[in-house]
Amino acid sequence: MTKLIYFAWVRERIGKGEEELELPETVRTVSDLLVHLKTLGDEYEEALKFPEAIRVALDQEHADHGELVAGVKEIGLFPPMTGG
Amino acid sequence: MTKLIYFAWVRERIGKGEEELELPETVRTVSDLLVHLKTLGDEYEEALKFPEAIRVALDQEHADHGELVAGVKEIGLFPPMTGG
Amino acid sequence: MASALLHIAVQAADFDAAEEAKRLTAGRKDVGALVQFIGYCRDENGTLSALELEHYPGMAEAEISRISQEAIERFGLIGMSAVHRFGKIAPGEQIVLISAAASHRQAAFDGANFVMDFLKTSAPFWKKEHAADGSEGGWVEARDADDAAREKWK
Amino acid sequence: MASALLHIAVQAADFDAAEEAKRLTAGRKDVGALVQFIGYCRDENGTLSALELEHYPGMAEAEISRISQEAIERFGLIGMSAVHRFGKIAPGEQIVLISAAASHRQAAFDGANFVMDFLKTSAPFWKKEHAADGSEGGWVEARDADDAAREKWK
Repeated sequence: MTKLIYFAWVRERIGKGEEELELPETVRTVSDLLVHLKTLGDEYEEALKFPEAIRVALDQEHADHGELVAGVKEIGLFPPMTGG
Repeated sequence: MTKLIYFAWVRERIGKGEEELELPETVRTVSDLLVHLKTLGDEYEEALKFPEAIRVALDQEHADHGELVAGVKEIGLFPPMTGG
Repeated sequence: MASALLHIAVQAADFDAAEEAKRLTAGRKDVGALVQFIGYCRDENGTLSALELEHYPGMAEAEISRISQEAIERFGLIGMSAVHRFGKIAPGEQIVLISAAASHRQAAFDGANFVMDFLKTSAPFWKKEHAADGSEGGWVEARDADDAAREKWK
Repeated sequence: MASALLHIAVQAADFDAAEEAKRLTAGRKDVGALVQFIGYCRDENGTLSALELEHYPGMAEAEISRISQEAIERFGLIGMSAVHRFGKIAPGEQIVLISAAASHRQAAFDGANFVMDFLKTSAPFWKKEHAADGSEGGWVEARDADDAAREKWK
Protein backbone atom coordinates (compact mmCIF):
# COMPACT_ATOMS: atom_id res chain seq x y z
CA MET A 1 0.00 0.00 0.00
CA THR A 2 1.14 3.50 -0.81
CA LYS A 3 -0.05 6.63 1.00
CA LEU A 4 -1.35 9.31 -1.34
CA ILE A 5 -1.68 12.82 0.09
CA TYR A 6 -3.36 15.77 -1.66
CA PHE A 7 -3.19 19.54 -1.12
CA ALA A 8 -5.00 22.74 -2.10
CA TRP A 9 -7.28 22.40 -5.16
CA VAL A 10 -6.05 18.87 -5.87
CA ARG A 11 -7.39 17.93 -2.41
CA GLU A 12 -10.64 19.85 -2.93
CA ARG A 13 -11.32 18.31 -6.34
CA ILE A 14 -10.50 14.74 -5.33
CA GLY A 15 -12.59 15.32 -2.21
CA LYS A 16 -10.19 13.90 0.36
CA GLY A 17 -6.89 14.80 1.95
CA GLU A 18 -5.28 11.39 1.81
CA GLU A 19 -5.81 7.72 1.15
CA GLU A 20 -3.97 4.39 1.00
CA LEU A 21 -3.86 2.75 -2.42
CA GLU A 22 -2.56 -0.51 -3.83
CA LEU A 23 -0.79 0.59 -7.02
CA PRO A 24 -0.86 -1.89 -9.92
CA GLU A 25 2.45 -3.08 -11.33
CA THR A 26 1.89 -1.04 -14.51
CA VAL A 27 2.49 2.11 -12.44
CA ARG A 28 6.25 2.58 -12.70
CA THR A 29 6.67 6.38 -12.88
CA VAL A 30 4.88 9.43 -11.53
CA SER A 31 3.36 9.90 -15.00
CA ASP A 32 1.99 6.36 -14.90
CA LEU A 33 0.51 7.10 -11.48
CA LEU A 34 -1.32 10.21 -12.75
CA VAL A 35 -2.77 8.20 -15.67
CA HIS A 36 -3.85 5.43 -13.28
CA LEU A 37 -5.47 7.82 -10.77
CA LYS A 38 -7.63 9.34 -13.55
CA THR A 39 -9.27 5.91 -14.00
CA LEU A 40 -10.50 5.95 -10.39
CA GLY A 41 -13.42 8.34 -10.96
CA ASP A 42 -14.67 11.67 -12.30
CA GLU A 43 -13.27 13.58 -9.32
CA TYR A 44 -9.75 12.29 -10.09
CA GLU A 45 -10.28 13.00 -13.79
CA GLU A 46 -11.26 16.58 -12.91
CA ALA A 47 -8.39 17.10 -10.43
CA LEU A 48 -5.70 15.75 -12.75
CA LYS A 49 -6.95 16.81 -16.17
CA PHE A 50 -3.87 19.00 -16.72
CA PRO A 51 -1.14 16.67 -15.43
CA GLU A 52 1.60 19.18 -16.32
CA ALA A 53 0.15 21.49 -13.63
CA ILE A 54 0.53 18.85 -10.92
CA ARG A 55 3.60 18.94 -8.67
CA VAL A 56 4.70 15.74 -6.99
CA ALA A 57 6.68 14.87 -3.87
CA LEU A 58 8.02 11.35 -3.28
CA ASP A 59 8.52 10.76 0.43
CA GLN A 60 8.37 14.55 0.93
CA GLU A 61 10.93 15.44 -1.74
CA HIS A 62 10.12 17.22 -5.00
CA ALA A 63 10.18 14.82 -7.96
CA ASP A 64 9.85 14.99 -11.75
CA HIS A 65 7.05 13.13 -13.49
CA GLY A 66 9.61 10.72 -14.92
CA GLU A 67 10.80 9.44 -11.55
CA LEU A 68 10.09 5.88 -10.40
CA VAL A 69 7.63 5.32 -7.57
CA ALA A 70 8.79 1.84 -6.54
CA GLY A 71 9.46 1.66 -2.80
CA VAL A 72 8.02 5.09 -2.12
CA LYS A 73 5.84 5.19 1.01
CA GLU A 74 4.18 8.60 0.65
CA ILE A 75 3.31 10.43 -2.56
CA GLY A 76 2.10 14.05 -2.36
CA LEU A 77 0.19 15.67 -5.23
CA PHE A 78 -0.44 19.41 -5.32
CA PRO A 79 -0.58 22.55 -7.49
CA PRO A 80 2.39 24.92 -7.92
CA MET A 81 3.28 26.42 -4.54
CA THR A 82 2.29 29.92 -3.47
CA GLY A 83 3.79 30.43 -0.02
CA GLY A 84 5.99 33.23 1.27
CA MET B 1 34.10 85.48 5.69
CA THR B 2 33.62 81.80 4.88
CA LYS B 3 33.13 79.07 7.47
CA LEU B 4 35.53 76.14 7.03
CA ILE B 5 34.60 72.91 8.84
CA TYR B 6 36.85 69.85 9.14
CA PHE B 7 36.14 66.20 10.00
CA ALA B 8 37.98 62.98 10.96
CA TRP B 9 41.72 63.00 10.20
CA VAL B 10 41.49 66.31 8.33
CA ARG B 11 40.23 67.84 11.58
CA GLU B 12 42.88 66.07 13.68
CA ARG B 13 45.76 67.12 11.41
CA ILE B 14 44.67 70.75 11.07
CA GLY B 15 44.09 70.76 14.82
CA LYS B 16 40.69 72.43 14.89
CA GLY B 17 37.10 71.56 13.97
CA GLU B 18 36.20 74.82 12.25
CA GLU B 19 37.28 78.39 11.57
CA GLU B 20 36.17 81.52 9.73
CA LEU B 21 38.48 82.63 6.91
CA GLU B 22 38.61 85.55 4.50
CA LEU B 23 39.36 83.87 1.17
CA PRO B 24 41.50 85.87 -1.29
CA GLU B 25 40.03 86.64 -4.72
CA THR B 26 42.44 84.19 -6.34
CA VAL B 27 40.46 81.34 -4.74
CA ARG B 28 37.80 80.62 -7.36
CA THR B 29 37.41 76.81 -7.20
CA VAL B 30 37.66 74.11 -4.55
CA SER B 31 41.08 73.20 -5.99
CA ASP B 32 42.23 76.82 -5.55
CA LEU B 33 41.00 76.68 -1.95
CA LEU B 34 43.04 73.54 -1.18
CA VAL B 35 46.18 75.16 -2.64
CA HIS B 36 45.54 78.31 -0.62
CA LEU B 37 44.95 76.44 2.66
CA LYS B 38 48.31 74.65 2.31
CA THR B 39 50.04 78.08 2.54
CA LEU B 40 48.54 78.67 5.99
CA GLY B 41 50.93 76.38 7.91
CA ASP B 42 52.56 72.97 8.26
CA GLU B 43 49.45 71.45 9.81
CA TYR B 44 47.40 72.39 6.69
CA GLU B 45 50.22 71.17 4.45
CA GLU B 46 50.15 67.82 6.30
CA ALA B 47 46.35 67.50 6.29
CA LEU B 48 45.98 68.34 2.60
CA LYS B 49 49.12 66.83 1.07
CA PHE B 50 47.07 64.41 -1.02
CA PRO B 51 44.32 66.75 -2.26
CA GLU B 52 42.72 63.96 -4.35
CA ALA B 53 41.89 62.18 -1.07
CA ILE B 54 39.96 65.18 0.25
CA ARG B 55 36.19 65.25 -0.14
CA VAL B 56 34.41 68.60 -0.13
CA ALA B 57 30.92 69.80 0.70
CA LEU B 58 29.73 73.28 -0.30
CA ASP B 59 26.89 74.40 1.99
CA GLN B 60 26.49 70.76 3.02
CA GLU B 61 26.29 69.32 -0.50
CA HIS B 62 28.98 67.11 -2.07
CA ALA B 63 31.04 69.04 -4.64
CA ASP B 64 33.80 68.30 -7.16
CA HIS B 65 37.13 70.03 -6.86
CA GLY B 66 36.34 72.07 -9.97
CA GLU B 67 33.28 73.77 -8.50
CA LEU B 68 33.24 77.49 -7.74
CA VAL B 69 33.21 78.62 -4.11
CA ALA B 70 31.88 82.16 -4.66
CA GLY B 71 28.88 82.85 -2.41
CA VAL B 72 29.30 79.63 -0.42
CA LYS B 73 28.81 80.16 3.35
CA GLU B 74 30.11 76.83 4.70
CA ILE B 75 32.80 74.58 3.22
CA GLY B 76 33.35 71.11 4.72
CA LEU B 77 36.60 69.21 4.14
CA PHE B 78 36.92 65.54 5.07
CA PRO B 79 38.28 62.13 4.06
CA PRO B 80 36.23 59.54 2.13
CA MET B 81 33.23 58.51 4.22
CA THR B 82 33.06 55.27 6.19
CA GLY B 83 29.60 55.20 7.78
CA GLY B 84 26.97 52.50 7.66
CA MET C 1 34.59 28.02 10.66
CA ALA C 2 32.09 27.15 13.37
CA SER C 3 28.81 25.74 12.12
CA ALA C 4 26.14 28.33 11.46
CA LEU C 5 23.03 28.71 13.56
CA LEU C 6 19.86 27.49 11.82
CA HIS C 7 16.32 27.91 13.15
CA ILE C 8 13.20 26.79 11.29
CA ALA C 9 9.59 27.09 12.45
CA VAL C 10 6.29 26.39 10.69
CA GLN C 11 3.48 27.48 12.98
CA ALA C 12 -0.05 28.88 13.21
CA ALA C 13 0.96 31.44 15.85
CA ASP C 14 2.27 34.91 15.07
CA PHE C 15 6.01 35.55 15.45
CA ASP C 16 8.26 38.27 16.83
CA ALA C 17 11.01 39.59 14.54
CA ALA C 18 12.94 41.01 17.50
CA GLU C 19 13.11 37.56 19.07
CA GLU C 20 14.63 36.07 15.90
CA ALA C 21 17.11 38.97 15.64
CA LYS C 22 18.15 38.23 19.20
CA ARG C 23 18.47 34.52 18.48
CA LEU C 24 21.03 35.26 15.74
CA THR C 25 22.94 38.16 17.30
CA ALA C 26 22.67 38.14 21.13
CA GLY C 27 26.07 38.01 22.79
CA ARG C 28 27.90 37.82 19.45
CA LYS C 29 30.59 40.22 18.30
CA ASP C 30 31.23 38.72 14.86
CA VAL C 31 27.88 39.62 13.29
CA GLY C 32 28.22 42.81 11.25
CA ALA C 33 24.94 42.66 9.39
CA LEU C 34 21.42 41.33 9.90
CA VAL C 35 18.75 41.42 7.20
CA GLN C 36 15.17 40.59 8.11
CA PHE C 37 12.38 40.13 5.61
CA ILE C 38 8.77 40.16 6.80
CA GLY C 39 5.95 39.23 4.43
CA TYR C 40 2.48 40.58 5.28
CA CYS C 41 -1.04 39.75 4.14
CA ARG C 42 -2.34 42.63 1.95
CA ASP C 43 -6.05 43.41 1.59
CA GLU C 44 -5.77 43.91 -2.22
CA ASN C 45 -7.49 47.31 -2.12
CA GLY C 46 -10.15 46.11 0.29
CA THR C 47 -11.25 43.08 -1.75
CA LEU C 48 -9.62 40.48 0.53
CA SER C 49 -10.85 39.57 4.01
CA ALA C 50 -8.27 36.87 4.77
CA LEU C 51 -5.75 34.43 3.36
CA GLU C 52 -5.85 30.78 4.33
CA LEU C 53 -2.50 29.06 4.18
CA GLU C 54 -2.36 25.31 3.72
CA HIS C 55 0.93 23.46 4.07
CA TYR C 56 2.44 19.99 3.81
CA PRO C 57 3.45 19.18 7.41
CA GLY C 58 6.94 17.75 7.63
CA MET C 59 7.86 18.52 4.05
CA ALA C 60 7.37 22.27 4.64
CA GLU C 61 9.94 22.29 7.45
CA ALA C 62 12.30 20.02 5.50
CA GLU C 63 12.16 22.13 2.37
CA ILE C 64 12.69 25.46 4.17
CA SER C 65 15.55 23.87 6.08
CA ARG C 66 17.15 22.67 2.83
CA ILE C 67 16.84 26.12 1.21
CA SER C 68 18.22 27.83 4.33
CA GLN C 69 21.17 25.45 4.53
CA GLU C 70 21.96 26.18 0.90
CA ALA C 71 21.90 29.93 1.62
CA ILE C 72 24.20 29.48 4.63
CA GLU C 73 26.78 27.65 2.51
CA ARG C 74 26.44 29.79 -0.60
CA PHE C 75 26.78 33.15 1.17
CA GLY C 76 28.82 32.13 4.22
CA LEU C 77 26.10 33.17 6.66
CA ILE C 78 26.65 33.11 10.43
CA GLY C 79 23.01 32.35 11.09
CA MET C 80 19.63 31.94 9.40
CA SER C 81 16.15 31.82 10.86
CA ALA C 82 13.00 31.15 8.83
CA VAL C 83 9.48 31.24 10.29
CA HIS C 84 6.39 30.59 8.17
CA ARG C 85 2.81 30.65 9.40
CA PHE C 86 -0.16 28.55 8.25
CA GLY C 87 -3.90 28.84 8.83
CA LYS C 88 -6.13 31.90 8.47
CA ILE C 89 -4.30 35.22 8.30
CA ALA C 90 -5.99 38.64 8.15
CA PRO C 91 -4.78 41.65 6.12
CA GLY C 92 -2.01 43.48 7.97
CA GLU C 93 -0.85 40.32 9.75
CA GLN C 94 2.60 38.78 9.32
CA ILE C 95 2.99 35.62 7.20
CA VAL C 96 6.71 34.91 6.90
CA LEU C 97 9.96 36.07 8.51
CA ILE C 98 13.44 35.42 7.11
CA SER C 99 16.46 36.58 9.14
CA ALA C 100 20.02 36.31 7.83
CA ALA C 101 23.11 37.20 9.87
CA ALA C 102 26.57 37.62 8.34
CA SER C 103 29.85 39.45 8.82
CA HIS C 104 29.14 41.77 5.89
CA ARG C 105 26.05 43.37 4.48
CA GLN C 106 25.81 41.90 0.98
CA ALA C 107 25.90 38.31 2.26
CA ALA C 108 23.04 39.08 4.65
CA PHE C 109 20.97 40.75 1.90
CA ASP C 110 21.65 37.94 -0.58
CA GLY C 111 20.97 35.22 1.99
CA ALA C 112 17.53 36.55 2.92
CA ASN C 113 16.61 37.34 -0.69
CA PHE C 114 17.72 33.88 -1.89
CA VAL C 115 15.67 32.07 0.75
CA MET C 116 12.55 34.11 -0.09
CA ASP C 117 12.92 33.44 -3.83
CA PHE C 118 13.23 29.67 -3.34
CA LEU C 119 10.68 29.49 -0.57
CA LYS C 120 8.07 31.07 -2.90
CA THR C 121 8.47 28.37 -5.53
CA SER C 122 9.66 25.31 -3.55
CA ALA C 123 8.21 25.33 -0.04
CA PRO C 124 4.90 23.42 0.04
CA PHE C 125 2.45 26.18 1.02
CA TRP C 126 -0.70 27.22 -0.81
CA LYS C 127 -2.75 30.39 -0.33
CA LYS C 128 -6.50 30.54 -0.64
CA GLU C 129 -8.22 33.92 -0.73
CA HIS C 130 -11.33 34.77 1.23
CA ALA C 131 -13.11 37.68 -0.45
CA ALA C 132 -14.34 40.70 1.50
CA ASP C 133 -17.82 40.37 -0.04
CA GLY C 134 -18.25 36.94 1.57
CA SER C 135 -17.90 34.98 -1.66
CA GLU C 136 -15.40 32.17 -1.64
CA GLY C 137 -12.21 33.31 -3.31
CA GLY C 138 -10.00 30.99 -5.25
CA TRP C 139 -6.56 29.56 -4.77
CA VAL C 140 -3.80 32.04 -5.49
CA GLU C 141 -2.10 31.16 -8.76
CA ALA C 142 1.66 30.75 -8.95
CA ARG C 143 3.28 33.76 -10.60
CA ASP C 144 5.74 33.47 -13.49
CA ALA C 145 7.59 36.39 -11.85
CA ASP C 146 8.37 34.13 -8.89
CA ASP C 147 9.91 31.51 -11.18
CA ALA C 148 11.91 34.25 -12.88
CA ALA C 149 13.11 35.60 -9.52
CA ARG C 150 14.48 32.17 -8.67
CA GLU C 151 16.36 31.98 -11.95
CA LYS C 152 18.54 34.98 -11.06
CA TRP C 153 20.52 32.78 -8.62
CA LYS C 154 21.53 30.30 -11.33
CA MET D 1 -0.17 57.35 -5.37
CA ALA D 2 -0.10 58.81 -1.87
CA SER D 3 3.26 60.22 -0.77
CA ALA D 4 5.50 57.70 0.92
CA LEU D 5 6.37 57.81 4.59
CA LEU D 6 9.96 58.93 5.25
CA HIS D 7 11.66 58.93 8.66
CA ILE D 8 15.29 59.92 9.21
CA ALA D 9 17.18 60.03 12.51
CA VAL D 10 20.84 60.65 13.33
CA GLN D 11 21.34 60.07 17.03
CA ALA D 12 23.74 58.94 19.76
CA ALA D 13 21.06 56.76 21.40
CA ASP D 14 20.41 53.15 20.48
CA PHE D 15 17.35 52.34 18.37
CA ASP D 16 14.60 49.74 18.27
CA ALA D 17 14.00 47.93 14.97
CA ALA D 18 10.50 46.86 16.05
CA GLU D 19 9.54 50.51 16.56
CA GLU D 20 10.61 51.40 13.03
CA ALA D 21 8.79 48.35 11.62
CA LYS D 22 5.68 49.57 13.42
CA ARG D 23 6.13 53.10 12.10
CA LEU D 24 6.01 51.81 8.52
CA THR D 25 3.38 49.07 8.81
CA ALA D 26 1.04 49.68 11.77
CA GLY D 27 -2.59 49.87 10.69
CA ARG D 28 -1.69 49.45 7.02
CA LYS D 29 -3.07 46.76 4.74
CA ASP D 30 -1.18 47.67 1.58
CA VAL D 31 2.31 46.73 2.81
CA GLY D 32 3.22 43.25 1.57
CA ALA D 33 6.94 43.31 2.39
CA LEU D 34 9.27 44.90 4.90
CA VAL D 35 13.05 44.56 4.74
CA GLN D 36 15.15 45.72 7.66
CA PHE D 37 18.93 45.97 7.63
CA ILE D 38 20.81 46.33 10.91
CA GLY D 39 24.54 47.06 10.91
CA TYR D 40 26.47 46.05 14.05
CA CYS D 41 29.88 46.90 15.45
CA ARG D 42 32.15 43.83 15.16
CA ASP D 43 35.10 43.22 17.47
CA GLU D 44 37.40 42.13 14.60
CA ASN D 45 38.41 38.90 16.32
CA GLY D 46 38.86 40.61 19.67
CA THR D 47 41.20 43.36 18.47
CA LEU D 48 38.64 46.16 18.65
CA SER D 49 37.27 47.65 21.90
CA ALA D 50 35.01 50.28 20.29
CA LEU D 51 34.22 52.33 17.23
CA GLU D 52 33.86 56.08 17.47
CA LEU D 53 31.57 57.56 14.84
CA GLU D 54 31.98 61.19 13.85
CA HIS D 55 29.41 62.86 11.64
CA TYR D 56 28.65 66.17 9.91
CA PRO D 57 25.55 67.43 11.73
CA GLY D 58 22.89 68.70 9.36
CA MET D 59 24.55 67.32 6.25
CA ALA D 60 24.31 63.73 7.57
CA GLU D 61 20.52 64.01 7.91
CA ALA D 62 20.20 65.81 4.56
CA GLU D 63 22.28 63.25 2.69
CA ILE D 64 20.48 60.21 4.16
CA SER D 65 17.18 61.90 3.39
CA ARG D 66 18.23 62.52 -0.23
CA ILE D 67 19.34 58.88 -0.67
CA SER D 68 16.14 57.57 0.94
CA GLN D 69 13.95 59.77 -1.24
CA GLU D 70 15.74 58.47 -4.31
CA ALA D 71 15.09 54.88 -3.17
CA ILE D 72 11.40 55.63 -2.58
CA GLU D 73 11.01 56.98 -6.12
CA ARG D 74 13.20 54.42 -7.84
CA PHE D 75 11.59 51.34 -6.27
CA GLY D 76 8.10 52.70 -5.55
CA LEU D 77 8.42 52.20 -1.81
CA ILE D 78 5.51 52.79 0.55
CA GLY D 79 7.83 53.86 3.37
CA MET D 80 11.49 54.18 4.33
CA SER D 81 13.11 54.73 7.70
CA ALA D 82 16.84 55.27 8.22
CA VAL D 83 18.45 55.62 11.65
CA HIS D 84 22.22 56.12 12.06
CA ARG D 85 24.06 56.46 15.36
CA PHE D 86 27.13 58.53 16.17
CA GLY D 87 29.53 58.56 19.14
CA LYS D 88 31.23 55.63 20.83
CA ILE D 89 29.79 52.20 19.99
CA ALA D 90 30.95 48.91 21.50
CA PRO D 91 31.23 45.55 19.67
CA GLY D 92 27.84 43.86 19.46
CA GLU D 93 25.98 47.19 19.50
CA GLN D 94 23.79 48.43 16.65
CA ILE D 95 25.10 51.21 14.37
CA VAL D 96 22.57 51.65 11.57
CA LEU D 97 19.03 50.56 10.74
CA ILE D 98 17.40 50.77 7.31
CA SER D 99 13.74 49.77 6.94
CA ALA D 100 11.99 49.62 3.56
CA ALA D 101 8.28 48.88 3.14
CA ALA D 102 6.71 48.03 -0.23
CA SER D 103 3.84 46.11 -1.79
CA HIS D 104 6.18 43.44 -3.12
CA ARG D 105 9.34 41.81 -1.84
CA GLN D 106 11.93 42.75 -4.45
CA ALA D 107 11.22 46.48 -4.12
CA ALA D 108 11.70 46.24 -0.34
CA PHE D 109 14.98 44.30 -0.72
CA ASP D 110 16.28 46.66 -3.40
CA GLY D 111 15.24 49.78 -1.49
CA ALA D 112 17.09 48.80 1.69
CA ASN D 113 20.14 47.52 -0.22
CA PHE D 114 20.32 50.69 -2.37
CA VAL D 115 20.17 53.00 0.67
CA MET D 116 22.94 51.04 2.44
CA ASP D 117 25.20 51.13 -0.63
CA PHE D 118 24.86 54.89 -1.06
CA LEU D 119 24.92 55.63 2.65
CA LYS D 120 28.30 53.88 2.94
CA THR D 121 29.92 56.13 0.33
CA SER D 122 27.91 59.37 0.52
CA ALA D 123 26.64 59.97 4.05
CA PRO D 124 29.15 62.07 6.03
CA PHE D 125 30.15 59.63 8.80
CA TRP D 126 33.65 58.52 9.73
CA LYS D 127 34.67 55.59 11.93
CA LYS D 128 37.68 55.62 14.23
CA GLU D 129 38.82 52.36 15.81
CA HIS D 130 39.77 52.01 19.45
CA ALA D 131 42.04 49.00 19.85
CA ALA D 132 41.47 46.37 22.55
CA ASP D 133 45.11 46.67 23.68
CA GLY D 134 44.55 50.33 24.63
CA SER D 135 46.57 51.77 21.76
CA GLU D 136 44.85 54.40 19.69
CA GLY D 137 43.52 52.82 16.52
CA GLY D 138 43.32 54.69 13.27
CA TRP D 139 40.52 55.97 11.11
CA VAL D 140 38.81 53.24 9.12
CA GLU D 141 39.78 53.52 5.45
CA ALA D 142 37.15 53.68 2.74
CA ARG D 143 36.87 50.36 0.91
CA ASP D 144 36.98 50.04 -2.87
CA ALA D 145 34.36 47.30 -2.47
CA ASP D 146 31.92 49.94 -1.18
CA ASP D 147 32.44 52.10 -4.26
CA ALA D 148 31.96 49.01 -6.43
CA ALA D 149 28.75 48.12 -4.57
CA ARG D 150 27.34 51.54 -5.38
CA GLU D 151 28.14 51.13 -9.06
CA LYS D 152 25.75 48.17 -9.42
CA TRP D 153 22.79 50.59 -9.29
CA LYS D 154 23.95 52.59 -12.34
